[in-house]
Amino acid sequence: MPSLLGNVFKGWADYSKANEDGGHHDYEHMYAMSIDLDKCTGCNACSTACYAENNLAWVGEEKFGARQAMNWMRVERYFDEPDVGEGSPDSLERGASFLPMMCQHCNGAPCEPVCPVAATYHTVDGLNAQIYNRCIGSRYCANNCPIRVRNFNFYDNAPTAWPAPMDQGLNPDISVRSKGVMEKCTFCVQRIRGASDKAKREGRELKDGDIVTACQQTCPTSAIQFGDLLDETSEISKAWKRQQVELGKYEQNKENPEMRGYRVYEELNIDTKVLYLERVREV
Amino acid sequence: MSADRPQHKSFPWIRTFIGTAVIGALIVLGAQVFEQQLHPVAPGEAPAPRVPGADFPMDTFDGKDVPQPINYSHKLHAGDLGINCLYCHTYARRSKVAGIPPTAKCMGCHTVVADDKPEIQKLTAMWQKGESPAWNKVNDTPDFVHFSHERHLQKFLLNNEDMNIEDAPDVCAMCHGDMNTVGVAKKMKPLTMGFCVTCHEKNNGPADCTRCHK
Amino acid sequence: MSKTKIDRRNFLKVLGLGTAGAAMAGCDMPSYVTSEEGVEKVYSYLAPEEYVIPGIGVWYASTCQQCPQACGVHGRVREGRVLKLEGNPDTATNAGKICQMGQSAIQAHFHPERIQNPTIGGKDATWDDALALIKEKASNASWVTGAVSGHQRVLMDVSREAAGNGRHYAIEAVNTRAWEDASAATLGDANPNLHIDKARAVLTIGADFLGTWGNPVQAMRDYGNFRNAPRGVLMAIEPAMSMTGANADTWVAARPGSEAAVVLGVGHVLMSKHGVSAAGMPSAASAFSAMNPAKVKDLSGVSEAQLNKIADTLMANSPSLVIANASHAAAHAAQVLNLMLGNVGQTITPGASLAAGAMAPVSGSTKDLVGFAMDANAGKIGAAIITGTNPTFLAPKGLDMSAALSKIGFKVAIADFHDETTKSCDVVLPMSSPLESWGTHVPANGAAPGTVHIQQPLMENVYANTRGLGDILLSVAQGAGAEGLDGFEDYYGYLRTAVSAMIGSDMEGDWNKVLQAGFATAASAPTAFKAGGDVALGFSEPASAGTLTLITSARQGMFDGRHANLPWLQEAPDQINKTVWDTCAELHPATAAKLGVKTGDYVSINTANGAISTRVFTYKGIHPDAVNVPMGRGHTDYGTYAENGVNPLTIMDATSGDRSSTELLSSSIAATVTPTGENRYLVRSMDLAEQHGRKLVATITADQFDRNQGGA
Amino acid sequence: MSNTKHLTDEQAKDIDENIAWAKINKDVLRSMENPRMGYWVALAFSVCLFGLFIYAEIYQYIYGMGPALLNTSHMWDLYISTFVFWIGMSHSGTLLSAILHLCHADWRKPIYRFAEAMTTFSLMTAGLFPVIHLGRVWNFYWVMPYMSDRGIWPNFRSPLIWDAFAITSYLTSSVLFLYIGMIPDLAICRDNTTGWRKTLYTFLSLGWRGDDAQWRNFRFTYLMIACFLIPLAVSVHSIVAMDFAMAIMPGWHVTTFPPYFVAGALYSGCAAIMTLFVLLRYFLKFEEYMTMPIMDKVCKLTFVIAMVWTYLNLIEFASVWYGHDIPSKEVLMAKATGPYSIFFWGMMVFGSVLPFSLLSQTVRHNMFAIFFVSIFLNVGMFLERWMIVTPTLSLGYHPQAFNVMWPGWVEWAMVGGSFGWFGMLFLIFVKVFPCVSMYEVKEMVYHRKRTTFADVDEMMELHTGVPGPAPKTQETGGS
Repeated sequence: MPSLLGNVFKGWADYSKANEDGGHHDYEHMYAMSIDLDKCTGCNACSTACYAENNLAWVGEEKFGARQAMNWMRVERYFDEPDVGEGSPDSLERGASFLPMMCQHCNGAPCEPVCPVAATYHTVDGLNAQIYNRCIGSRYCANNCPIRVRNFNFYDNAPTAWPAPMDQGLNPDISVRSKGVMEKCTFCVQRIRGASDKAKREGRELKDGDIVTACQQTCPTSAIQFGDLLDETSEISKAWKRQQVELGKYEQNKENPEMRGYRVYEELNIDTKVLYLERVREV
Repeated sequence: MSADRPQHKSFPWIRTFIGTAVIGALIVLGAQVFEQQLHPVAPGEAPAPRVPGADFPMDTFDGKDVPQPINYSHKLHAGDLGINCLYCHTYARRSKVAGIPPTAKCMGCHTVVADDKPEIQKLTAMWQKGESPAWNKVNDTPDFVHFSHERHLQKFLLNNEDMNIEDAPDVCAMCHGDMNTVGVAKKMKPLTMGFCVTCHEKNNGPADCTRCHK
Repeated sequence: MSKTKIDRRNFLKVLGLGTAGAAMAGCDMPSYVTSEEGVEKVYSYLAPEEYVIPGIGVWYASTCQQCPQACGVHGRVREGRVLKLEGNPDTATNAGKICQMGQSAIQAHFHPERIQNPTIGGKDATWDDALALIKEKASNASWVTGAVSGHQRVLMDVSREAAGNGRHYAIEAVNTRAWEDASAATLGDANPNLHIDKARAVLTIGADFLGTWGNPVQAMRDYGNFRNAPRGVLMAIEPAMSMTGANADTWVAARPGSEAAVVLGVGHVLMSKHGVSAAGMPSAASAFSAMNPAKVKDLSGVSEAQLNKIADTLMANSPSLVIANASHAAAHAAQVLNLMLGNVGQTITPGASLAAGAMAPVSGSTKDLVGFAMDANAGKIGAAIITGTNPTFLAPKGLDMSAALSKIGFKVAIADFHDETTKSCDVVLPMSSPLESWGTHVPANGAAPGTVHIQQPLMENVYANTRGLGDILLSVAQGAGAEGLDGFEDYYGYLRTAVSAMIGSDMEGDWNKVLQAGFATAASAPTAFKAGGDVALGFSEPASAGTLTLITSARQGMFDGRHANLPWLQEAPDQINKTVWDTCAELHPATAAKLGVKTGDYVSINTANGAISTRVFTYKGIHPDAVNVPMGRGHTDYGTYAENGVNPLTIMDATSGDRSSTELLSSSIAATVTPTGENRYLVRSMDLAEQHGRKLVATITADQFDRNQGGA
Repeated sequence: MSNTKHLTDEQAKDIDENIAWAKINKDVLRSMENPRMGYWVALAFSVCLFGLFIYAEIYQYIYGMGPALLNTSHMWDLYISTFVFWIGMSHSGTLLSAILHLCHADWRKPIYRFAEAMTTFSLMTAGLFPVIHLGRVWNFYWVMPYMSDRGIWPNFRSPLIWDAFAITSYLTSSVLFLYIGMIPDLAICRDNTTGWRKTLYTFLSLGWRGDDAQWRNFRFTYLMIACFLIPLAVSVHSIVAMDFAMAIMPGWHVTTFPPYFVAGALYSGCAAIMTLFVLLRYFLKFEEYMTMPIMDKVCKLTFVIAMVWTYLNLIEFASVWYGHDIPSKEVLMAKATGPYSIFFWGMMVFGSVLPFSLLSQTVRHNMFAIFFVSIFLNVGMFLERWMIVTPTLSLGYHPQAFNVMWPGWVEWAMVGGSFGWFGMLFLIFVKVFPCVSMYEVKEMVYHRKRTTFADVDEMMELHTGVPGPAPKTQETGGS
């Protein structure tokens, strides 16, 4: 069948194009995030909003204890400050540090080259996409993720997580992942899709603020920002510029080292797209 | 080895390599056959749609007859009476789902038109009771697929200066076949990923997985 | 056609209830199965409004009922199902944000364990029988509720009056009562508006305003601005670290019960070191001067250096704000400090109150819990209608709540879930979820003047035989023969009329505007602070050093236990100790070492009121003399999801001291902790608390921050 | 042979050159007949183990990967380590038959056949694991590049894809190698058996007559596949090593992994050969072919490879220790001191210290001792693979994800079952196919003899008992 053979050659062409130097170069958008750790109170609202928006299954105490939880966004709590050493010996005089951690959508994502079936790859929107129904569950990507933000469906969680009529509350814009599939934060790709459809309906380009991720929307202190880095006028690209943090670097040489912006595991050259702003402390 | 050996033609080890090649070919072909069973695509005889600037796969699909609570005939309404698709499936141009027309729309005509037909009386009874018929879905995409009727209509119909709204049936026919010819709705196109991908390639649709997979 | 008149419910007619069920098939189903013809069903609308389009979500405004704060929300409704809640950007209380408890309202709404039918004596009954029985027996009924406001409160009051003036007990374990009393005593306004964002320095004494105190969503929004440059300084004094303490720049551990002394000590330093005058407040001044740092030290373990640091910061950053909820004494002292520091009028401004006082919020307290238990035990209560609270779960053993309830002749519960209290009730009326019913709410904290939040149903009843709280109240009130309620066939009609009267228009358009906005603005009565504000400041003697004291803290999520049946919140880790699905006892490592226990070991905590056994979590964010057990878990009859954990409230003490000053949240009781020898992994989302040298949460100093205007 | 002086003359010889060819045929054919009770017991045990494997796989198919207690940090555990273990074991056959064949080390001849069988079967075992460890095992064929109307392809950058190709090609060629090397012996079996065996061997021996031309083509093919197989074997295990080396995880991202893995593979392969050597020698009564001196050579070979492996191991530690990669250093320290330290030290003792016992003459000539030594060497090599996979996953980079995990019953069942599967295949093999190469042993005997007997005719008479001129062909295969 000619269409078949056509696909074969086209497939090869697309493949080699998409993989020259390991990824796209014709990005249409570059969605990125910034999180102000000085404003984050660790209240978990983002995490729960993610559960509600993305059909995340709750797993119960036993499986959670076996570290098989499905939280795409987790708020990590640390009691130490490495750059000033431990706090006072017997009391946490500086309180705790909270760190919302989700998929960083690295431009140099270690998970992408190792997926045997290309179920995870970089889209032209700069997202690190995960195609659930292409995934065969080799879990190589999760092994290769330094931040461990990829969640694998170790069980068929749906029946226990959404007993009727709870399934009526599922978000129809996201498929419910079944067992054996890897899943992770998508920067609320369904909201991105919806916003761009809406923009097309109104015959205009996407503008800053059209896309609001669930965590950003609900964050009570507005610590989370989201936007398109390729759009010079967007808040997020201004923020990145102000913080003098650039993509594609494994080491930022800032003119003003006192700017708070930094990215986690920069030294691994994974080129994460979530900008964290340092926590501020009185001395 | 001495020189006075007689020469020999037979190279039995060649067989082994031919064998390997054959096995490999069998694997590929077998996988293909399996794939074909997953996505039955019959060679198409469907009429080419009169959609300027659209080139679409000719594959057809011989869907089975799906019983419906009310034997609604597309042939009668769309074909003979020439009612525009978008008159009833009005959501298609505004939403990703085309949707079933609300009963009120049917009653708009059928309070007076053909209200003696048993099927219509069935409908009227439901309308009186305030319940809606439970239609069986005919053209269904899997739950992990994001398909927007709105976007496709915009591309091929609404934003296509060569088309006006009367040509809607030609656009719909690209994926639903010529509904003017069938009675109760049937699936007339495979609607498999291959079907979508082929059309996307021919019409420069997005090739990005996340655009269609959710 | 009249039969199919399109009312508000009909256009929510579901398109394809099967859709979500099909979504359950998920991505595993090979496409050739789920795309087969005739497998799924599609239901068409009857006659929808033109703006209802399948596949496109419509946002409706309503009000969140997950905690008493009544934040405004927008609910995304698609195909007749509400899928997601988000904050209403137009409400002053929460300005587009909601907390995780609000997010979980969806799960409570679709919960499989909700009550579906009225029961009389545990057996299913019809609404008519149940209401008739109430009409017959519930004369002179007392109302036992949580915090209520708006027209629900109005209906409760009129039915109480009509039925012979039963008492109204408003029970909330997590409340701001101490602060309200102090504010009323010193400023003459129980609910002043606090402007954290305007303050340069905030000192909180046991008031977890980022977690559960007041309206945390609003406080967190203000906190976000508070942290912008010039950056405000947050200081916290509390026995065990709360969410607020975790975010504080200076966190000071005080011995449980000694917080008042610390506040007095701060006042002492302010007066002696910084010469802040307590002019016109002689009694307060004397209390301050009496509390010298040495005394503070041996009462609370807070050193003079720490007191000085706090006082210096308060002086250096003005205006400041001192908030206290640790005890009435502490709250009074804190308000006096605000007066002395000149914060009143700058960071504390008069709160708004409705002209229609009948709708004003009734804030709950433990005082009413104690009162209810005592009155019931004394046989003063003939009949009780209980809704929105769970006294059996909240009451310490000392109050003997089960006996108290058994002494009440006739008990009605209006509830959406079976809990410990409904179990002992004669009649249980199934309440539909807040997302299915009408209502009005007046936020107690931080609302714009005259704001009344409208709660409108976002979808059809999930369980057909449930009724909205308002509808039930209306029927009860009508049954009780209250005047002026005839002619209203349902609460919607009543509310429509009432709100129209409130906004002075019954035009359909105005009503729709109100519904779209999510709140109506009624006439408000301006309030002003009274002058003076001198009060006698006392303090309670804490337990002596070295003796363990049990305290219990409320954390956002489990709150006071009402959310223990929501898996999302059970699985959302506790903000501080990061445990999920279970209770743990927080101990200081030094104390734990003394007891010979480590994280994960079971200990039995014994107080005068009994014993509980739970696992230990050790960290340094707690006073060595304190053992803190977060409240909320340990239900016995609250569904399958709420079985884990233990309930520390049972062994707390709400009656010691004078009842006006003891709130469960801030009470403490001497306890002995003994290891039981068992050990099991304490399930948490984080086992470690160190960053192992990775640059995860980097820090920068405040002066660097301010120098660079805070960056983003 | 430096140590000949310790041996009697009989022992000093790799094989007794006075064995009559007929006796060789007789012995080997005898080994294929009349299985004793012990055989059936062993076979039944293996089948039961394999049944356990099947049960575990079905269970996992139904309930997902959860019961294996894998978790967010430990996405691979015993599955992949066992996979590496079996891949490694598969290198022995290639070593003995291909490499030694090219080196003209003829002492390999009596023992290479079962080594090759071991290669094939351990590959067939190893191939199971990448498949069963998939979350959606029913889609495993998606890793194969086949044409479909979707026009989607596997990700050729992924080492797992390379694995798929490498393993399949290696399996194919080693099966060919085993089979082609067996053809002359199959002809012998054909001529000496009846019934179904006769049919089978007739079919398999491809009409082997043992004539001159066949022998030459046979030699050429055999030699060529041998040359073809060696780079393949090396590449296969290098690719398996790249599954780890291509990842960025500390303790995996190691440059020396490919040679390290190859050395480890040869090592475990030799250890496995020693084990099976002893078993076959006694259970199939091959004392005269699998002799003490051959075992002596195998032991020495094993010792050398063990030293190479130890060296590579130590330089890996050194490069981490003197490097600046803190997480890698943490992983190394955790291996030595953490919860898995007992297994780590077990690996070091069994893998690096125990081989020194092979230096002792007494051990090398005590089959009983050798048997247990080889068992422990194998255990050490299994632990090595586990210690490569699991400690890294238990630490990694992110502190929140640090956790220690012990495999669930499903995983253990799979591991145990894989041994059952291997044992089953091997037991069936030894009774259906000659596990000592008859014709090559004859060659060996002949060459040895030839070094002592001047006159070929006399030798021929001695062997065949037929006086007169020797046959034209020097190498007389077949019956």
